[in-house]
Amino acid sequence: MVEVWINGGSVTLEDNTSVDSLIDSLGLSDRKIAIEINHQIVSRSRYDSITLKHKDKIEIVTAVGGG
Amino acid sequence: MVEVWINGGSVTLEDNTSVDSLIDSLGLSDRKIAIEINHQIVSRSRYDSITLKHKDKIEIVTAVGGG
Amino acid sequence: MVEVWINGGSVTLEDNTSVDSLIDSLGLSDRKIAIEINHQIVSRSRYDSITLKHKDKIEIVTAVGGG
Amino acid sequence: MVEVWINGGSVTLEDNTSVDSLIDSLGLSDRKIAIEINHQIVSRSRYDSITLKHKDKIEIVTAVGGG
Amino acid sequence: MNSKNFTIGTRSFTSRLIVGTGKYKNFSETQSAIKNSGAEIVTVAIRRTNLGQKPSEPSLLDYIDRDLVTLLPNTAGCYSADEAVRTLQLARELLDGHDLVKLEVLGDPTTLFPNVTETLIAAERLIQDGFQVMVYTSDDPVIAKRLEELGCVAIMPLASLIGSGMGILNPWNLKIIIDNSMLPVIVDAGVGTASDATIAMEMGCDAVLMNTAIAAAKDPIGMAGAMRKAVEAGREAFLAGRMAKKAYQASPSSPKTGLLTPQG
Amino acid sequence: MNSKNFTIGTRSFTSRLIVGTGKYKNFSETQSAIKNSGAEIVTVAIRRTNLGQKPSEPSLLDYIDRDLVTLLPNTAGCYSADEAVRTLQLARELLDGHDLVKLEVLGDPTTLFPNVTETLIAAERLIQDGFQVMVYTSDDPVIAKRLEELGCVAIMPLASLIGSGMGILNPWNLKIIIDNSMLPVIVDAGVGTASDATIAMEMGCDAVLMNTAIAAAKDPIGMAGAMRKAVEAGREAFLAGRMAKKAYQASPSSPKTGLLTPQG
Amino acid sequence: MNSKNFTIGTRSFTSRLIVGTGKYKNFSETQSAIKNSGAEIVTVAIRRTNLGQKPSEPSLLDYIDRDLVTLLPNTAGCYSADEAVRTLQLARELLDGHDLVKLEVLGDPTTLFPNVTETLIAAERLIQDGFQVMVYTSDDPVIAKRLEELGCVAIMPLASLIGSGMGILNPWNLKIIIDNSMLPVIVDAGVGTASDATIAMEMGCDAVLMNTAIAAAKDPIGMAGAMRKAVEAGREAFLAGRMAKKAYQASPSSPKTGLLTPQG
Amino acid sequence: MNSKNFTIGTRSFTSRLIVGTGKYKNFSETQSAIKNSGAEIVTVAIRRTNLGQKPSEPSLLDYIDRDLVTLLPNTAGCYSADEAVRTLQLARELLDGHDLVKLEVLGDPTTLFPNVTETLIAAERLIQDGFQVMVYTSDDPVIAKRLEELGCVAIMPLASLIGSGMGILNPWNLKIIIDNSMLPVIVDAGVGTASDATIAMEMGCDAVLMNTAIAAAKDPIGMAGAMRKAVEAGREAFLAGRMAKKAYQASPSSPKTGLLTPQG
Repeated sequence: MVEVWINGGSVTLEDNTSVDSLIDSLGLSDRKIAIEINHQIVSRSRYDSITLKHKDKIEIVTAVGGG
Repeated sequence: MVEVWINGGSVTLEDNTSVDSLIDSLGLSDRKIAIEINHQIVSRSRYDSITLKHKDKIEIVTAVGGG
Repeated sequence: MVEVWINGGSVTLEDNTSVDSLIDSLGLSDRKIAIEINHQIVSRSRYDSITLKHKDKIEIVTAVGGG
Repeated sequence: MVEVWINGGSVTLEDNTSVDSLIDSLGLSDRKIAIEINHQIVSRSRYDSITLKHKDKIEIVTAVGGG
Repeated sequence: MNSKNFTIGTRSFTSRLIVGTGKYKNFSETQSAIKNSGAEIVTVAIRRTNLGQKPSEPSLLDYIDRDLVTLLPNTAGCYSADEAVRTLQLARELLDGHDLVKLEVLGDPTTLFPNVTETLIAAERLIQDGFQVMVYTSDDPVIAKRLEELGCVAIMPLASLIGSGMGILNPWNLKIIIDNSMLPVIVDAGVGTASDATIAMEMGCDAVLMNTAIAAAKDPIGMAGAMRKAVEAGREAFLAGRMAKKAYQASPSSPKTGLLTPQG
Repeated sequence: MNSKNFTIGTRSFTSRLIVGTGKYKNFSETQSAIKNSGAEIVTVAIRRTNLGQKPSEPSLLDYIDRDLVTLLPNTAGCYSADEAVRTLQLARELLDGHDLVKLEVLGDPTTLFPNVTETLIAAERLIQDGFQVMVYTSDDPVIAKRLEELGCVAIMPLASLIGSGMGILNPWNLKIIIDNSMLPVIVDAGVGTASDATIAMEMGCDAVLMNTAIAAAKDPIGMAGAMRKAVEAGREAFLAGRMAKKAYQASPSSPKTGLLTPQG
Repeated sequence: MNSKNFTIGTRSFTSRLIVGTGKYKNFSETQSAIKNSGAEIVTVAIRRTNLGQKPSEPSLLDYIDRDLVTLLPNTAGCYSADEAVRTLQLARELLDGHDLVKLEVLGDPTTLFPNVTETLIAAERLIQDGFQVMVYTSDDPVIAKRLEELGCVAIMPLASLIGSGMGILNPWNLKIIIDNSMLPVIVDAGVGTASDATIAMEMGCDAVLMNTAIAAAKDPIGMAGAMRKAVEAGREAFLAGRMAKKAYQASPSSPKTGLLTPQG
Repeated sequence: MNSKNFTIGTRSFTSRLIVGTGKYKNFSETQSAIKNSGAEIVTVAIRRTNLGQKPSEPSLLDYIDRDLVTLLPNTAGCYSADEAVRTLQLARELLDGHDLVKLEVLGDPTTLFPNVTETLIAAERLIQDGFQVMVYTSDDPVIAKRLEELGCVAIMPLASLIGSGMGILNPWNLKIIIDNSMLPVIVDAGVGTASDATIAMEMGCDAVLMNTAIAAAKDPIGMAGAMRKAVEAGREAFLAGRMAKKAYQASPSSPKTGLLTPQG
C-alpha cells in the first residue's frame, strides 16, 4: 500500500497502481484532464507506464468556467 | 366676539381687537414679523389703528433658516 | 399686370393669373409644394379657382433635407 | 598635459591639476556643486588631494529648477 | 414590455432610430444612409422652393420611399411659436394632411438652444389644431412634464447642442424625464457617435433622433449602419438588465476554489 | 484596414467579442450565451477536478463546440509567475498541445489588480516555452510596450477592476496603449454594459473580452446579443470615423436659408 | 477686473460665498458657520410664525448681525409666481423695506427643479414692484438671458438639484450662461463639497450660494471654513489663468538638457 | 488626526503643498511663487553645471532660503535605476548629506510615464544606501504597496501625465492606494488648476506636488496663492466630512412646513 496526495487530499492506493488505473478508479477516464506528479506534467501517452509511489503529490486538473 | 383665521388655524377674539393687541397677546411684540390680513400686507405703522373683523384671514410670518 | 411677392422677391404677372398657372410657369407642377397667400394656406383643390391680386404675398414651400 | 572629459566635452589641463584648482579655474568655487570622477563621487574634503589623470571622465553637477 | 415595437401617437414602429436628412453630400447618399440606418421615420425641413430650379432637378422627396418610412416635418430654424405653427401647417398641406410633426422653437442662433416658453405656446396651438406633436426641448424635467400634460405624443430632450456631437451632457436630468414620463422619450440632438446612442437607449430612452452624427461622419453610410446596431445594442442591454456596478471589492470571474496554490 | 477580420498570433477571427464562461447558472446558459454573443474565442479556467464527481455529471467542455470556438485557458487566481506558468503548461497538456493562452497574474485578492512585475516574468517564460500569450495587464503603457517587446500576441489592459462593471476608468492611458502598439489591444475586465464595449471599440481597440457583464446581467442571453451588436457598432463607428465634437457654436442640421422668417 | 469686489444691484461685496441658514442643529451652530464662512450675504426663508412659541425663545434673526451681513429672503417652497411675489412682499415688510431678494419658484416637490415659466412671471412682477431680484433658475441659457433682459440683478443657475450635493452636472450650459451674461452669475444649489465651489469659480462664476453642503457636513463649522478658502482659491485661479491642458505629448517640468545620460 | 501637521520620514511639515522650481521666467519669479504657495518642500533637478557660466551669474539655490524650505532633489529625466541612483547620490553630496529625495524613473520620453519596474529597483538600492525615498509612480495600487513594503517614506502617484494639467484621470485607483497605504500619499504630476488640488486632498491625499500648474499659469504668483488655498480647502473639507450625495430625491434647504400655501 502507498499513500499519495491527490489534489491536496491524502489517498491510499494499492502498490504499483498506474496513473491509468487511478484515473479509471476516479471515474475520470472520459474526462478532459491533465496530470502533474510531483510538479512534473505527465503526458497522456505515459499514463499506463507510470506507477505511483509513496508520498507522490498528484494534481489532476480540468477546464472549468472562468473569465 | 369675532372668529378669525391666524396662520391657518381658527381663533376667537374680543370684538374690536387691534392688530397691536393681537400681537401682544401672542407674545410677538419683540419679534420681527410681517402681517397680512385678507391677502393685504399691513404696515407696522397701522397695527394700532386696524381692528380685526369676523372671518379675517391673518397671516403672521417671520424669517427662519433657509437656503 | 399685377405685381406680387413670391418667396420674398417681386414678380410681375398677367392679370387674372391663377395659382395653377403660376405653378405651371414656375415649373413646379410636378413638385410637392404648399402655398400660402397673404399668410393663408391655399389648399391644392383651389389652385385653379384662385387668381392672384396686386401686392399678394405668396410663399411656396417644399420639403428639404433637415434634422 | 592631460586631456579629460568634463560634462561630456573634452578639456586639456596642466599635469597634476587638482580638483580644487579645476573648480577654481571654472569659476565654480562659490557654487553648490557635486563632482564625479569616473563614476565615483568625490567628496568635497578630497578636492585638494585628488589630481586629474589623462582620460578622466569628470561630471560636475548642480541643482537647477525642476519639478 | 415588448422590445420590438414602440408607439408614437397613433403610429407603431419597429426601428428606434430616427434620422435627419440634412448635411449630406447629395440625395443619393441621403438615401443610402437612411436605408442602412434602418430608420422608419425621417425628418425633413420646410423651406421656400428655389424658384430658379429646373423642373428636372431632383428633389429630396423623390429619394424617400414613403411606403417604407414616415416623414417627420420639423420647424428647424423657427424662433417663435407663430413661425413654427405656420411652418407645420404648410407641411401638413404639403404632405397631404400628414399630422405627425416635430416641433422645435429655437432660442438663440449661436447655440440653437430651444426656447421652451415659445415651445409650450406652439405645442398647445398645434395640438388644438389636430397635430400629433413630437417636441424637441431642453432637458428641463418640469417643462417636459408640462409638454406631456399639453398632449404632445413624444418628448424629445436634447443630449447636447444641435450639431455639437457632445453626447449626453446631463444624464441625471434625462433620467428624471424618463422616470416621470408616460410618453416615449427620444433623445434628439447632440449624439456624436455610436456609444452616445447606446448610452441613451440603456438609460431607457425609447428612441434616438440624429442627423449630423451620421451625415458628418467620414463615411456616413458606414456610420448609419453603426448607429442602427448601437441603438439596438442599447435597447437590448436595457431590456437584459445590466450587472450592478461594484466600485470595489472586485469579484473574480473564475472560481476561487480548486486553485493549485490555494490562497490563505 | 479590414473591418471583418483580425489576427491574434497565428489565428484569424471574425468576431471581436471574447467571452468568459464563469458565473453562469448552468452550462446550458453558458452555451446559449456563447452562441448569442457570436464569440469565436471563449476563456476557461484550469482547476483541480472535483474527485467526488460522478462520471455522468456534465463538464463545461461538453457544452463548447471546439469546431466553432477557440478555447482560451487563463490563469485566473494565480498570484505568481510560477503558478501561472505551471497552470498554462497543464492547460496545454489538457487541450492537446493548444498554445494560445491568456496570462493573468494578480497582485491583490481584494482588488484583483494585476501584478505587472510577475506578469512580465511569466510572459517571458511562457513565450520561451512556445506559447502564444495574450496578456492581461494594467493600463500602464510602459508595461504594455514591454510585454509587446517580449513577444506577446495581444495586449489586454483592464478597463476597470475584474468583475466591477465600472467601464473604462482611464481612456487616456488606454489610448496611449492603442496608439503605441502594433499588436491587437483587447480591453479585458471592467466592461459592465453594452456602451462600455462600444466605447472601447470606438477608441480603436481590436476586441473586447468580458464575462461578468454577460453572466451577471438579469438576462444573460439577452445581454450576450446586446454585446455582440455593441462591439460591432463600436467597430463600425471607429471605421466610419466620427464627426468632430464642437463644444459650441452649434451648427444647425437644417438649412439656414429659405426660412419663412429670415433671421437678421 | 478686481478680484476683491463684486456688485449685485446697488450693493457691493467682498466675499463671494453666500450661505443659507437652514438645516443646522441650532442657531449657535448657524452663527458660527456663517462667521467661519466669511459670508456677507445669508439667505433666510419666510414662514408663518409658530404661535405656540414662548416670547423668550430665540429666533434666527437674533443670531445674525445685520451690520455685518446682508439678509437675502428667499421664496423656498413656493410653486407659483403668486406665492413667490406675496412671500417677498411680506419679507420686505418684515425687513423694513429691504429690497434685495432671492426668487425661486419650484416646479416639482420631488426634485425641487425650478419652474422657469412661473419664475419669469414672478421676476417681472417683482422688478416692477421695485425689488432687486437675484433669481434661482435652471441652467437653460435662453431662460437665463430672458431673466437678465427683464432686469434681474443676478442669475443663479443650479449646479444640480437642491440638496443633492452632486456638483456641477452640466458645466457646458453653465459656461454658456457665464459667457452671455452681463450680470453676476452665481451657482446656487447642488454644491456638495469644497472642490465643487472651486470649479464653479474657476469657470468664471461671480459667487457661489450653498446651504446643505455646509449644514449637512459632519463638521459644519469646519466645512464653512473650507468653503471660504475653496471659493477664494477658485476665484484666484480664474484670475491667474490656468495652464493649457495637454492630452499628451507630456512636457517635462525639469530641463531636458544637462542630463548625466543624454537621451538619444 | 491632526489637520495641521504631517510627517514624511523623519521630518514634519505644516504645508501640504510641495512645489517644483522648473519652467519659471526667472529665479525671482520662482522665489515669489514659492513664497506665495507657502510650500515647505521644493523640488530641484540635478544637472551638469553650465561651464561657460560667469561666476557672478545667479543660481537657483541663491533664491531658496533653506531655513524655511526643505529641498527635494529629484531624478527627473532618468530612464534607468542606475541613472536615478547615481543622480541622487550626487544630490546628497551636493546638498551636504541631505537624504530626503524624490525618485522618479521614466519609461517613455513622449509621455513621461513612469517605468515602475526600474523604479522598484532604484527604490530598493536607495533605501539600502540610507536615503529617505519619496517615490513618483503610476496609479497602480500593487506597485504602490510594493514600494511601501520596500521602505519608501511617501508614495507619489500621478494624477495624469507630467506637465499635462489633465487632473486626476482615475480617482478609483488613487482611492485604492490611499485606502491601502500607511504612508503619506502625495499626488505628483497632472494637477492643472486649483480644483484638481482640492479634489486630491478631499479624497484623502496627504499632500500635492505640482510645478507646471503654477509655473505655466498666466500669473504664476497668483496661481501659487490659489493653490495654497486650494490645498487647504481640500484638506479642511476632507476633515470636515462632506455631505452624502443624493442622486435625487432632492431635499429642500428651507423648511417644508409653515408655508403660506401648504403643499398637498
